[in-house]
Amino acid sequence: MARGEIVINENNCRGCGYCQAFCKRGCLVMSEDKFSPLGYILPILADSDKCNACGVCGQMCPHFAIEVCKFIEN
Amino acid sequence: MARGEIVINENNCRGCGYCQAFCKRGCLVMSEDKFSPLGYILPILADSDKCNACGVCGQMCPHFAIEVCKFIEN
Amino acid sequence: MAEKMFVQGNEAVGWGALYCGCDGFFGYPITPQNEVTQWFAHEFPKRGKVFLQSQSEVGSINMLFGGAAAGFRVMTSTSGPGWGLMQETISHLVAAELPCVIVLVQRGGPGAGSIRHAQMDYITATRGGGQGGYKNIVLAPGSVQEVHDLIQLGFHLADKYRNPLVILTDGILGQVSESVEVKTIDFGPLDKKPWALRGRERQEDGKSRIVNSAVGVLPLPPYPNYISWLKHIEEKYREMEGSELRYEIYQAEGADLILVAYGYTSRVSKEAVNMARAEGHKVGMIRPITLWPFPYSVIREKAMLGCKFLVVEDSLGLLIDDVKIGVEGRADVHLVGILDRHIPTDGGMIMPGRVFEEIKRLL
Amino acid sequence: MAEKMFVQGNEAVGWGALYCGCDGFFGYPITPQNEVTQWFAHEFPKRGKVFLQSQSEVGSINMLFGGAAAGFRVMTSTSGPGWGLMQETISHLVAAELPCVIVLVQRGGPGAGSIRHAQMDYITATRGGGQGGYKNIVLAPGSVQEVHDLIQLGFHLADKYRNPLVILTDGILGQVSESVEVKTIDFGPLDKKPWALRGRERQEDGKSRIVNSAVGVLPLPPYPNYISWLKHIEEKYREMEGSELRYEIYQAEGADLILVAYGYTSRVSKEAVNMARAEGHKVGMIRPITLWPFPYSVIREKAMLGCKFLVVEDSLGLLIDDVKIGVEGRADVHLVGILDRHIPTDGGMIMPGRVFEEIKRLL
Amino acid sequence: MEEKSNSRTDVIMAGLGGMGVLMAGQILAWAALKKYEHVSWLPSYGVEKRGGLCECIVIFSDQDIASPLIDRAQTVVVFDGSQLKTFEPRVLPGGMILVESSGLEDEQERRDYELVKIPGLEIAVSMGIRQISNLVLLGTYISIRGAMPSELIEGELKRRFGRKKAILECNQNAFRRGLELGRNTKK
Amino acid sequence: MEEKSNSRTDVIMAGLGGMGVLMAGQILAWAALKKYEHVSWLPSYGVEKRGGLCECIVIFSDQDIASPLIDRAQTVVVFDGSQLKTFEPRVLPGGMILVESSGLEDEQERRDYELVKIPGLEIAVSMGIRQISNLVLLGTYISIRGAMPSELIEGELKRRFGRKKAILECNQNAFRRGLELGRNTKK
Amino acid sequence: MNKKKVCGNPKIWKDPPGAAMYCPGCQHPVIDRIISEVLEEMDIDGKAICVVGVGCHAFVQISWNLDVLSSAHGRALDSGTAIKRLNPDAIVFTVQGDGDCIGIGAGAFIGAMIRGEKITTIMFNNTNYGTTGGQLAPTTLLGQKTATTPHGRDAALEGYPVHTAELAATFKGTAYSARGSVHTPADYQRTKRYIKTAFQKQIDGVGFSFVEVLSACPPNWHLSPVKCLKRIGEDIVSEFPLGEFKNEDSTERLSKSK
Amino acid sequence: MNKKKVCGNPKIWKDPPGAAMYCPGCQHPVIDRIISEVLEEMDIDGKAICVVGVGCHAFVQISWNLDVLSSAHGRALDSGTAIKRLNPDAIVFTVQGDGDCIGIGAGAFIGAMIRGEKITTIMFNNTNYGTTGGQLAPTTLLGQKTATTPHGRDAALEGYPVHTAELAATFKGTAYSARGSVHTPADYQRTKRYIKTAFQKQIDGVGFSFVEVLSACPPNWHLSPVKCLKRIGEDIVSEFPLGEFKNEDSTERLSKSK
Ligand SMILES: Cc1ncc(C[n+]2csc(CCOP(=O)(O)OP(=O)(O)O)c2C)c(N)n1
Ligand SMILES: Cc1ncc(C[n+]2csc(CCOP(=O)(O)OP(=O)(O)O)c2C)c(N)n1
Ligand code: SF4
Ligand code: SF4
Ligand code: SF4
Ligand code: SF4
Repeated sequence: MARGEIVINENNCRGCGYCQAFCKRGCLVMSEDKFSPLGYILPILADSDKCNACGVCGQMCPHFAIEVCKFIEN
Repeated sequence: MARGEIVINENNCRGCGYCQAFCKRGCLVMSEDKFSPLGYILPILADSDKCNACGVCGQMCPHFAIEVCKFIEN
Repeated sequence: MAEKMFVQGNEAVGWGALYCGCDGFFGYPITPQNEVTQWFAHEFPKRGKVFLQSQSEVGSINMLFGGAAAGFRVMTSTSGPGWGLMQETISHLVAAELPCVIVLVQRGGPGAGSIRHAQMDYITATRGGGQGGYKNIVLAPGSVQEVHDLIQLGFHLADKYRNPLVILTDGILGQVSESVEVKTIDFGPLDKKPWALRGRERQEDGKSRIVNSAVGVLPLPPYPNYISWLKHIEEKYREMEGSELRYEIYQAEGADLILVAYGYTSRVSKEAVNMARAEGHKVGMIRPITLWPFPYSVIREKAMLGCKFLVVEDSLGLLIDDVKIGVEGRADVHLVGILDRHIPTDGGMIMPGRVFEEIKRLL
Repeated sequence: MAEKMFVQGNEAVGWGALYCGCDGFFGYPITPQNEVTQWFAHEFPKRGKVFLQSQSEVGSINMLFGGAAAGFRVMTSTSGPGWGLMQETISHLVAAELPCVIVLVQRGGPGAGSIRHAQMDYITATRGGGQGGYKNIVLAPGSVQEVHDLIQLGFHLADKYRNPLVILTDGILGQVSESVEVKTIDFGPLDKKPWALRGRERQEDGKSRIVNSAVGVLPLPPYPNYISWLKHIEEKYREMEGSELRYEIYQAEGADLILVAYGYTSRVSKEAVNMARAEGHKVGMIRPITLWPFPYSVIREKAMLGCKFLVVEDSLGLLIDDVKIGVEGRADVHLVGILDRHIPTDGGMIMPGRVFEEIKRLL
Repeated sequence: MEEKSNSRTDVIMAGLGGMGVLMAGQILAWAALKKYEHVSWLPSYGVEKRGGLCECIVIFSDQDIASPLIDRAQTVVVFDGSQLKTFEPRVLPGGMILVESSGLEDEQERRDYELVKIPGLEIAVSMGIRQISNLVLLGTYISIRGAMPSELIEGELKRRFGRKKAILECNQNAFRRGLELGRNTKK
Repeated sequence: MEEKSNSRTDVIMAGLGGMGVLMAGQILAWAALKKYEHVSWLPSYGVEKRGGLCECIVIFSDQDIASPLIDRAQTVVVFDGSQLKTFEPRVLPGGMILVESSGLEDEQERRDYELVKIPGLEIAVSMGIRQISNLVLLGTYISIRGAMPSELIEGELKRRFGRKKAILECNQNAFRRGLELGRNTKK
Repeated sequence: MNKKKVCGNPKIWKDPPGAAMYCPGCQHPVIDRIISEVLEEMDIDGKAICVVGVGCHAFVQISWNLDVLSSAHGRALDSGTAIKRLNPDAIVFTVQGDGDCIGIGAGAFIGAMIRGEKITTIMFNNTNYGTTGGQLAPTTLLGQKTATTPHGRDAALEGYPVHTAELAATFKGTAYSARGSVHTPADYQRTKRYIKTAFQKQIDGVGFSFVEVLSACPPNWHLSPVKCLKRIGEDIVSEFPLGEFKNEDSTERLSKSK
Repeated sequence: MNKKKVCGNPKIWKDPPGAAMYCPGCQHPVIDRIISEVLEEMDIDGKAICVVGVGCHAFVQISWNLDVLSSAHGRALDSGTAIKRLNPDAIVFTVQGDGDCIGIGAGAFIGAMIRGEKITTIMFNNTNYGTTGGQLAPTTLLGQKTATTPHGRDAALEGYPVHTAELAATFKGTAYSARGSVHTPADYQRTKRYIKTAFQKQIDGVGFSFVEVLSACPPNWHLSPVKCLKRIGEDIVSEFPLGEFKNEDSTERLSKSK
């Protein structure tokens, strides 16, 4: 079950594919037909349930396009 | 007995004293009252007989003021 | 043997240089002249000529200092801050009387300014931006063909007078493509640079040479002292002024208003003159091709006939000072300058329509 | 509190700077300004101020770029080739609107030229020698006292207009000793440089700052684009021209011939004027104290009264162009220049007798 | 070389960086060289890597081209629908604007020129390659304005892409789709 | 400070580099400060380390000094006999040249000034220190021309060398020998 | 259930960011993120003054909520020197490209190291001149094709890639020198430690501190972004080894200094 | 009995020499003599082109019967680079002061070493700027008083003396680097061997070759000439050790180069 949430800012994303490359759990994959306003291919959340909110995708994204939140039970 | 000859070009000499410092045989010593045309103290040949024409004074003289010749018997 | 090509202004620099026997190019990347450097990187080494990317523009210009002293035809190109960095050594080149060609593809200033075109380096090109006051012949092409042609003339004049020479273009002339006839232009014979450094044993007279720029410190034959050498330099300037003036006159016969412009704005002005003539206005243009020496006399002559002047220059007003010196208070001199740019894309340019508007306002 | 001292022009630079709150000096050795650098090396550190010998003049001027951006009063001094090397960054300083003072002790050029005095950097000082066309206020002291005073005025005006400022002296003014009253001169209050970089948390408004010189690439608030910023720079120039003109008029009332000179040759000219007046000739002098802005209007006024002009300048003729622009063809303008030097010792200088001779020839 | 023609054509191609605007203009200019004595191509763009305004002006003529830089042209081709408003002032009265219909939201404001909307991107996407919408628009321009025989463009495509067959073909296809579209639109 | 005087004095001190010409001039200038409102000292020399021409101009006056640089002076002191010819043009008509007699070979060419020969070097050598001939000449100049009270120079010597007693003394002695010589020569 | 942000914009990052200036996959902003995190974690962002060079690395000036000076090309260390000397309490650091720092800037770089300026330099090494279109840099690998070496860098003509971090370590005035990269999350963390240590040296007044960071430049390498990372991990780190080359102990050093 | 000259003016020395420019005891001309002897013995003086920097070391231009270019201050290696590239048969060498070479000239120096220019540089190290009156140089010893460090060089303010020969050795483009001196006749001979080897590297095309030579500057050291030599033998060589720092074998290297 998802332990975190990933939000992609489509205005910032430039389709580099790093998020896909670095998400070891395969949560993010590059789409084939979803384009950003500037015309870049966007990643999609393929399997958000697997996300453990490690934050690596956000850190490695050069374009400050990913925000990662961790769910905290309280 | 002198095995060489030392000629000092008084126009070039600037009284640095290197020739005296480097002549291990004491052939050249700085005078106290002989001045070059530009007003520098000149070295004098104190004991030319000791000269073995090693050429060191000439080599170490920065002002190209010393010529050293070796006597060759033939 | 001429070859027809469709090339950018920046590439035409290369073709011109190649066809007049340039031996080496030394440059450092800077926008908007990168195509020049890249042209040489691609075309020179495979032809056995020297291309070298320097570590900075200070490096480039001092490489010219060495290459020119060794008797070779050498050149560089730069823009904006790179031009600023070269000033010390351009002055040394003048003092050591070393011929070479410096292409300046003008961008916006001051400072790092803008990486796009402008015409803001007029003063430093024509009056010397470095120490000690000096002159370079400055050639200002108005088309891609002329870029190609003037590079060749530039090398010839640099060699003839033993002086660096500046080719002053701009970011627009560098980017525009036009068709060009590429060929070697013959300007007549020159001496074989008997003063150049080749190593003593390769000198025809077997004598060694010195090249230096500090004649006031260590006198250089044949000049016994600083002042006699300065006199010689001054005489050379007078000779260049007397022999090397070049300009184009367009539709200026009987004109009430004369536009003065060089480089890309001369093209814009030509269009504006055509627009004005089409509506029956008596408007013409003087286009200096040599910016130094400057055609003061031509301007003065027209001013005496009582016409007005409109300078079209993509700057805050630099060329306009020379036009004013030419008219000596006899005529009004107006400016369409950088603040009159139209902004079709980033930064804008001076458009023919704006110039035509001003023409109508002034008539 | 004033103190009377007998000091060289080069040392007066230091005293002036010290008394007007200069925080740091950054310099590199070059003749004939070495006494300036050495003065700061001896006097600044012990007073808790910064003296730093840079690794080159490119270093010095970029140190000013940093120090000025951080809100400090900083300066350098140089000569000849060092001036050439600074040109790129002087242009950046103008573009980034950074106040600082650059002392240029002129020596002979072009190139390495001569290590002795001359007046050959007029154009690059007054019109900007670097890329992109710009202006600095240029102050030209005529005595050791004035060196001291104008350094202080220089810092004030630099800060007031956020622009680098050039103090133009020469090897003779640098070497001559005269007695000087050393004290702080009050020019009134200035703002506290709210634009300066201090680290965000030290800013009064807690907001971060950017200082850059590439407004056409990365727009800087409050200027939305390159052209609007250029307009601002241009307006600043107009304001300086309107408010900062300074000159001295000596015996010029009703004169038939007016000498124009600055720096050491203004002293020589004063002597020559005295010699001429002593023989009953109507001769006077205009001495521009600001070389930019230039007193064109003063020259023009005199020219309209019908007098002749004689420029006395230790160069091949640079200041003379400004005088010509001023007279607009209404009067003859003559030159006693570097080729008129008398040679008492190596290299020579322009002597009062030579100027007087020329005065007599022209009257 | 074919016989040189006797007229002058000018066109402004405009859009956002990264859309192939400059290349479309270059293909046109190189093709024109075969027929015209005087040809000019002048690009203009900003600092941004992608997404900034961008244009090129192409002129071909049998007479001297006074200025490669002109305020307004007979035809303006706008490669990004969202930029119609920006470039509307650049067409001559009586001229024509060809505009990419995708992204088009602006209304035509001036009434003194003809506006033609072209679904270039849609066609390109339908062909599987977004990046070739520029050739679709070029084709439409050629056939609607009859600026030059289409063979000249075909020749230029071959000269340019001849060695990379796949690329050549997809560019050719896009261009031909454009021509076709133009023929249908024209009437 | 003493009362300021009411006259102008100018002198050119000249010779070859390394002879203490500039320093003699400086001592004179600093001494003059005590009595004159306006004082200037202007050195001039060449590139060579030693042996090149060298001069300084010292002016003191109660009025503004228009130019610290002057063609000719009331007095010229030539510290090297061999340079008389070089500096002869620098004296005003009616003025005086004091010249070091050692090395003097040139004839006096102009007849409109007074020439005084001083064996400064000889005296200095006799005192055991060649380098102080400059102070001998300075002393002679002061006493012959009465340029200022000799106490002013003595005071300046103290200010300058006060901390190095031996140096002070030998400079004082040389200066006094010069004064004496001048007194004898004058009559 | 609440949410806690584990990764978002650094606090000192302005919104909207200037990231639009960068090409897809450019890693310069990743390094900017690390610097941001370090400044925040060390709580020195408020007194930091950054001097950026000229090049793509300089775009960060419009993103950071820090005082920033944009210097002349290659001269960031000259300008930074004056700032630090005049305002010793400030944390002064430079952000420079490889071309900016060891190409045109070598004179300023060497000068600052000889003088042992108490400044921190982060050099973004993308093995070419990014902004101007990917020309040869001093760091370009042998064989690498660039806009000005169309057949690849040839040692006989253009010499060998310069090892800046190793070079910096040879100067006595340098307190710290390291080379990191951001081609893997682990390297991201390691590089962050290097940069933190570098700033600590400045705070302790030990001397000049330097961190070189490898960065991908996809358009000029003519590779897709993901392939660029592969190239870094294989070819580039084998030419430019990662790690610390100098870590001078502060106390020991300060006592040696006079 | 005949006479044979064992020491006189080198053949390539013009008469009268420019030696009058030097201060008494300056050792620059002693190094010039060594270079003269090497060029003559290797028989390469006829094709030598020398580029001198700006400083006292440059006076030699009026003494040598060689083709000489007098460069801009610090830029001898830029100018030399172009000469060698355009005329590879020439023997190109630079004569530079320490200030000229590693002070203002550091950018050109580093650039030439990165590119591995086939040039020889002889750097005259007198630990100050001679011509301009003895100011601080990058090579000035700690504690040494100069015109701009009246209380002696302080590491905290002006950093540490730079070791140019060791620095040159770290560059892959450098084939040879050594430091000699001329404060004893033995060192004269050793330095001569270094300079000879350096020229040989150029002839063999191995890469950049560099020799630093210590030189006395009596007026600016405020010492008598003879005491200067003592200072070199004691203080200076203990800061700047003499010897060879790199001697790259040519054949091996050339095969590695591509
Ligand atoms: C004096 C000067 N020369 C050239 C330029 C042009 N220029 C701008 S950025 C740049 C290269 C920057 O490369 P690098 O420092 O490696 O940074 P990157 O863009 O790769 O981050 C150059 C040469 C300039 N701005 N100033
Ligand atoms: C651009 C520039 N800056 C400064 C100078 C002044 N200058 C002449 S020689 C010199 C120092 C030379 O010192 P060094 O290279 O160590 O040589 P040395 O005189 O000791 O042989 C300097 C700074 C100059 N000629 N050019
Ligand atoms: S890493 Fe960022 S920019 Fe790259 S594809 Fe993923 S979200 Fe987009
Ligand atoms: S070494 Fe030469 S200059 Fe020095 S004292 Fe001896 S002869 Fe004279
Ligand atoms: S050119 Fe390279 S360094 Fe510059 S933004 Fe693009 S990827 Fe980054
Ligand atoms: S100043 Fe020093 S380096 Fe220059 S000539 Fe004199 S002793 Fe030699």
